[in-house]
Amino acid sequence: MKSVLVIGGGIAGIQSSLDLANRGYHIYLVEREPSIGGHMALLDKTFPTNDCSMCILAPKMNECNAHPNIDILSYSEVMDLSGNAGDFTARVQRKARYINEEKCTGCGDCTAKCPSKVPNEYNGNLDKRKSIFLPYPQAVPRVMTIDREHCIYLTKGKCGNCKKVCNAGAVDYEQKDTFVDLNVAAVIVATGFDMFDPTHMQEYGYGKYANVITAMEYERMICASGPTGGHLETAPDKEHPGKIAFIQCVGSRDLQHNPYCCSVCCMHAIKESILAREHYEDIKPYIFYTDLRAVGKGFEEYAVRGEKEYGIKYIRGRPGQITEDASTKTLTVWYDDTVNRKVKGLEVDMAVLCTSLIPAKGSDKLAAILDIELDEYGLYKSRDELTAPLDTRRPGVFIAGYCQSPKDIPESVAQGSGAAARATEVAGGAYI
Amino acid sequence: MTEFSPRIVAFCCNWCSYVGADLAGTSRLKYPDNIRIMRVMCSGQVFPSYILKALELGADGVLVAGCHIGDCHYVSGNKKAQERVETLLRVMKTLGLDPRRVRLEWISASEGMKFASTVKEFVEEIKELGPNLLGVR
Amino acid sequence: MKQIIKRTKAYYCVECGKCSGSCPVARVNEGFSPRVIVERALSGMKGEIEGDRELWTCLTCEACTTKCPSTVKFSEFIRGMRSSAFNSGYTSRCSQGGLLHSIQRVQSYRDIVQNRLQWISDDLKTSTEGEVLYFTGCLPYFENLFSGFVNPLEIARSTVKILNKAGISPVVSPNERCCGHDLLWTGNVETFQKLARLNIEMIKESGASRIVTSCPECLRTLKLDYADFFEGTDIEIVHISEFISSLIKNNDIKLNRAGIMTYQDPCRLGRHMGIYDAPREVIKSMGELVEMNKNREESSCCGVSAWATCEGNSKLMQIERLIEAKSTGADMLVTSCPKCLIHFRCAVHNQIPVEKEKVDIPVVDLTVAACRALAGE
Amino acid sequence: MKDEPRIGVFVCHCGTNIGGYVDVPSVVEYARTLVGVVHAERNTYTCADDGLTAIKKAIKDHNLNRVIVASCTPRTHAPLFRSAVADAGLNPYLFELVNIREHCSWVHMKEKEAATQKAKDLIRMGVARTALLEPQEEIRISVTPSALVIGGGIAGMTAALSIANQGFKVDIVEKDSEMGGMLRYLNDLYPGGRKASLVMDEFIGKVKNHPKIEVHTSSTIKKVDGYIGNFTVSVQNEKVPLDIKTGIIVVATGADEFKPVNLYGYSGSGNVLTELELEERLKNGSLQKLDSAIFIQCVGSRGEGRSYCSRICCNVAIKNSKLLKQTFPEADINILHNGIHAYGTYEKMYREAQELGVGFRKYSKEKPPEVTVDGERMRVKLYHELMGREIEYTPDIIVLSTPLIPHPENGDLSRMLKVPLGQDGFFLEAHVKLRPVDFATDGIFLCGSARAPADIIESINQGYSAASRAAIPLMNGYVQAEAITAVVDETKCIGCGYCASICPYRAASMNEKTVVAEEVSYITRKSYINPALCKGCGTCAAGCPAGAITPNHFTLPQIMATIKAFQQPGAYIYDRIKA
Repeated sequence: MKSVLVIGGGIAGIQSSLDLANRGYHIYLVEREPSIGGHMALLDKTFPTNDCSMCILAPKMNECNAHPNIDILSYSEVMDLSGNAGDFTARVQRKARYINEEKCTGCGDCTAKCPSKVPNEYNGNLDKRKSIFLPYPQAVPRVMTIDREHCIYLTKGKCGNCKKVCNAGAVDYEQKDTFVDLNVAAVIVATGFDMFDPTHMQEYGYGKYANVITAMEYERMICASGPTGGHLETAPDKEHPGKIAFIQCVGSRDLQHNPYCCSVCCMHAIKESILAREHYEDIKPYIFYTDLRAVGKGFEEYAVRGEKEYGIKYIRGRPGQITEDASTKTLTVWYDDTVNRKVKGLEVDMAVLCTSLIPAKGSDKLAAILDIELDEYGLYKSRDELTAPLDTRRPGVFIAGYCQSPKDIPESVAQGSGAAARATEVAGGAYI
Repeated sequence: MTEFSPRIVAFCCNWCSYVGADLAGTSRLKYPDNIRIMRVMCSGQVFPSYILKALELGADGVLVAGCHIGDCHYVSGNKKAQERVETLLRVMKTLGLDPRRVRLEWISASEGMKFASTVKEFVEEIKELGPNLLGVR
Repeated sequence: MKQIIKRTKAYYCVECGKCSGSCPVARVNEGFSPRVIVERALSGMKGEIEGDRELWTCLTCEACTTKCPSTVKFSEFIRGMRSSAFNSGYTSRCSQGGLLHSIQRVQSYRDIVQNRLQWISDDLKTSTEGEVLYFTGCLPYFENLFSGFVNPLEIARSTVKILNKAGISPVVSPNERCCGHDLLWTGNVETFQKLARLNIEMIKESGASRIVTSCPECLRTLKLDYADFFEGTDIEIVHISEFISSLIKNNDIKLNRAGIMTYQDPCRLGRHMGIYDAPREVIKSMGELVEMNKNREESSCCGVSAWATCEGNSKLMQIERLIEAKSTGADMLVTSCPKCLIHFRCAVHNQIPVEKEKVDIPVVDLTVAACRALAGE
Repeated sequence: MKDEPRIGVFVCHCGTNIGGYVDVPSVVEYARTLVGVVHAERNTYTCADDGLTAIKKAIKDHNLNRVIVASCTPRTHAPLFRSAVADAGLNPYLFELVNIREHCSWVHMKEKEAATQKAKDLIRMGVARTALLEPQEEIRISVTPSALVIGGGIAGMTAALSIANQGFKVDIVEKDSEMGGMLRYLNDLYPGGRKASLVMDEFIGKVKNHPKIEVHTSSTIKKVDGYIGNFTVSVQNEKVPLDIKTGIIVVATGADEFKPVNLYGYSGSGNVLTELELEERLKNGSLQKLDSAIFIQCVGSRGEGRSYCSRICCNVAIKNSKLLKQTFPEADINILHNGIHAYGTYEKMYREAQELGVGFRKYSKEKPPEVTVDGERMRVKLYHELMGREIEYTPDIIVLSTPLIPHPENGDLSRMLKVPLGQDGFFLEAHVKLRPVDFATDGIFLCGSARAPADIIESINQGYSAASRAAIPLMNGYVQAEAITAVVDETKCIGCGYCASICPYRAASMNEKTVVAEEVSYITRKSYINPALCKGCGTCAAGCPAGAITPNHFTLPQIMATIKAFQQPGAYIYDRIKA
């Protein structure tokens, strides 16, 4: 059986893996994080149908897990790639998670007894998780990971609670990073994106004002399984906001930061506004946009519905500054309504920064390892951006999803499939 | 006399509501123990007769739970479920059965909380309605 | 106009409106919008821009420029458009009935003999030639005009005192002219160039290799604009706040505690020149610094620039800023620009539109404060 | 019942996750009392190796023919237990997982008694159901190892090449006399500005020279029969009709440019052009001189009647405006728009146009630009919202950016393929998020502008994507149909057609059958559910007025028995009656 290495377990990588596994290829799905699922696992709903993201993603994650042709190597990273198309050797570092994956049943007894609480990055740090943890209930594989930075035993040699309570005997503090060499015919890179940190864009006060949050944090907050159980909470009294401002293009379409358009944020904000209204009828959502780029199938209609049925107020203008009333924590968004030519301050209870989606951290390192090129934005460069978008300069190494160029979920899925087709062509020897 | 403890059957679709119930479990959300969940592939698979049969046999309440409209794993099964339950409710009224004993809810895979609160509310409501007089208890 | 558009990359404008949304003036003046001015230029409406009074309203404070997603150099664009308007016969409105601009223009005559050194008292050591030159700027004239509510020359005295403390006897030249900042920013490029030439000559004659100034506008103008207009000009100039902070760092001077202070970033020093930390270090060494909500890049403006934009809205902006300063609980509002000082003091000099308690906070120049806090004085 | 049930029940402690809140030993004791249960035991972790071994051993030792594991959610662990059961020689569908963790111990953590009772109830219900479980066969349908691609544009050619490169024969059916689709009419392509003809020739060359691809030009589809793996497509060309047998079908029929007759002075001739007409002039070099040009965006889209954004037109206009500006640097070129949708990295192209001096002026939807054509003289009036006044242009050409619109033939094709069209008239995929190039009907795929307006890169991406999806059944040589499907009892079927009308997968269809009664024979309609297409949702069954449809593995008796078991505490006697 021929093997293919898929790097990145987000929706694009999952799609590549399933497409290839379902036609009889063996897949090594390497994921840096403890669970596959990528950013889609963090979303509440998806536009323009408001499908529940986890509901449609989890079956695919489980399918990967249960598939006899797929080996998920989570918490692992690719360190080297030698050889040529059809016969590569990839060296993968399996980071010590201090858990025997074979033995762990994911029961959670250990988590319950772990005394070390740390900010939960999967919930936008809005709540706490333990040092031995499952990122979220639907995580795949369903095995625990010990966070070596924070584990009391690993850092101070004390505690050991998890080991004591684990009836399966899965906790192994002595575990070391290991390396495995994989022989593969082709490689698909689908490492997705990271979120831009708006802290240093002082004008919006992120990190300074309690009620300025990012869209990803909002997404976790509005999600029923998120840290607030789906409640939108504002400082100081955890009331739900009356008015929310969504601010587009924070760090994107910005020659000082990311010049490109992220392609998804306009729709994302519309969706989040609609969700706000579905949760609380009295919320007034405002979307501050530069151009409302509803360019996908059914998107323009979604945008129109957002306005007509959900009362979204679209304001064409990129705000210049947010100020806060220190006592009430309400915010004033200062903006120029570029249609009416009015510079105004809008008082809101919450401001959501739709931050730029930037190349995944470590993309440059991985590009060097794989000997593929980056483009001017730090995304992976296609061999021919017009006619060979999925190919890289290295034959047999393909790219799919956001890491190739900004795109939404269906486009990522399409490319995930497409890269699988290219990998099959190569593995079958038809590479031209 | 012991307090009335309703017996409730739930039909949960495999893709959303069953997972929502799982999530309630994984999140350790406490809810009343009166409910017994039966897994079906789709809420559209629930014959109206299942519901009536359960009542007939003495169930105090029946919960049918599926994916939100638009989210159905099978495109539109839940819409059919909705039509059918509505029809059944009309029948129940005519039969003199309290339609409040049957509840149709959309519970997604991420709504563990909603699952728990739905059960809680439903049990409370059924407690107010009292035991179902059909069937042998 | 096409050249200005090209030079300032105004063609990149996507009308996102972030400039106007950032603009402190647009918030109080409905008629003003940086974006509209750019859009007019891009739509080819040269005449409409030149004839628009709002062209002169811009403070060129760069609140917009620093964050423009399209990197349009708006302040430069405005400067260019003003110069074009000036050449077409339009002029700015000027505070004090044009008096200040007039004073500046007069200084551009080579043959005038100024009497600008009277403030140098016996306790201050200055030289006529030397390595370090203190560029005093318009402080003597400001003293003449505004002594009713502020003593700008105290800044000059404090500066020299501190320089002396560091063992420097600076050159202070009677032939110094206005740096030309205000004229440059109101479109009068020709006179600016005259002033600049005279100053460059003066500096050369003095033999100084380093210049200290207590005025952020002089700093910007000498460092950036002289170099822009006169190829090969590279003047080494530091702002007094940088100078003091380096003295503190090297333990050359020590400052006594002088209370809780909040700090106003002057637009020229902060956004134009990127100097945010030096003045803060000076403050921290003589007291506690409490920041206003809007600080550093987000700092509000003192409301007037180039003596061209004083109007009702300026006062509004000044009062708001003073309220903000007062609400920090600081004992004083420190600034490091003579003009900020003048404008804030002016704002509360006569009638105040709010209760006095709200804005009742002393406004002090950084150099003056530091000089007062000098240990052993 | 074919065989008396011999059920084994394995109750899992899951460490303390179940054992800590449910009295597992008493549950096991109780399970032993249930009729049909011949073995019950408990395990610390049934999912661990020793647990799985215990199941296999018990199947042998006790001759079990059905297995219940009472532990966690079937969603994660059912496959594991199923394969253990299969290892021991049982049909994997004779296994049931009873969820006493997520649905019981974890939600009743402080009520051990109630939780224990609930666990018993759930196991009793499970036993009732399991007793009636039947083996299911996972049927395989053989697949003809070839593909048929409808449409020879860039998307179709990409799909065909990739499928052929993956080793399968491909037939391309193209209605025009030559391939290339929209590429034939384009001048330069974005991004990069390569000549469309170069790209087209490269692709056509590859297609024509590929030994596994056969091209049928001037050919149209007349009829489609069959289902995944086994389609027969009737193709009509000038010469002879042809029946092509194929395993899968790819729809890549593209789209048309909207001709804005009577809008903005467009008449089809003169100097008011569509983007394609401009491309034509640029291509044949007939545009010799230009002082001024105006582009107007969103002509015929994003409004009443045609509500969608056509996605590509802003980028097309930007590309062409750049080209005009490069050719005629002194020309005054303005794009009048209602939002510039240069999404993704096309933003760069937008910036480049700005650098070249192309003007971008926004118009409002309420007051769109006005065009007057007076012989050679044209005037465009733009109401500039911001300035609150009109700007007038006197361009040499006016270019109208009109949307791509669905082919008029889409309707016929959708009926023949039994795949749906969306409201906008484009083909509708199975799921907008996760199945962008699949149809709900298995074996038929979609790519390019037939789905929604797409540019060259997107069409190529989708072409590969469709090729990948299509190659799965082709490479396997079979499709594994859902084991859990619905079956029709023809004797009960009254031929009403309800099932066929609601089946989202078009698995149910009505066949004509001749029924021979005693005296007469007559023709009636009977439902047939194609196991290759059925996904097992059971929606048809629950609505069948005659009760003629049984959803396997969730049959009426199985569910009724479960309901009954719930209401009959104690040792429930399983239901022996089949419906």
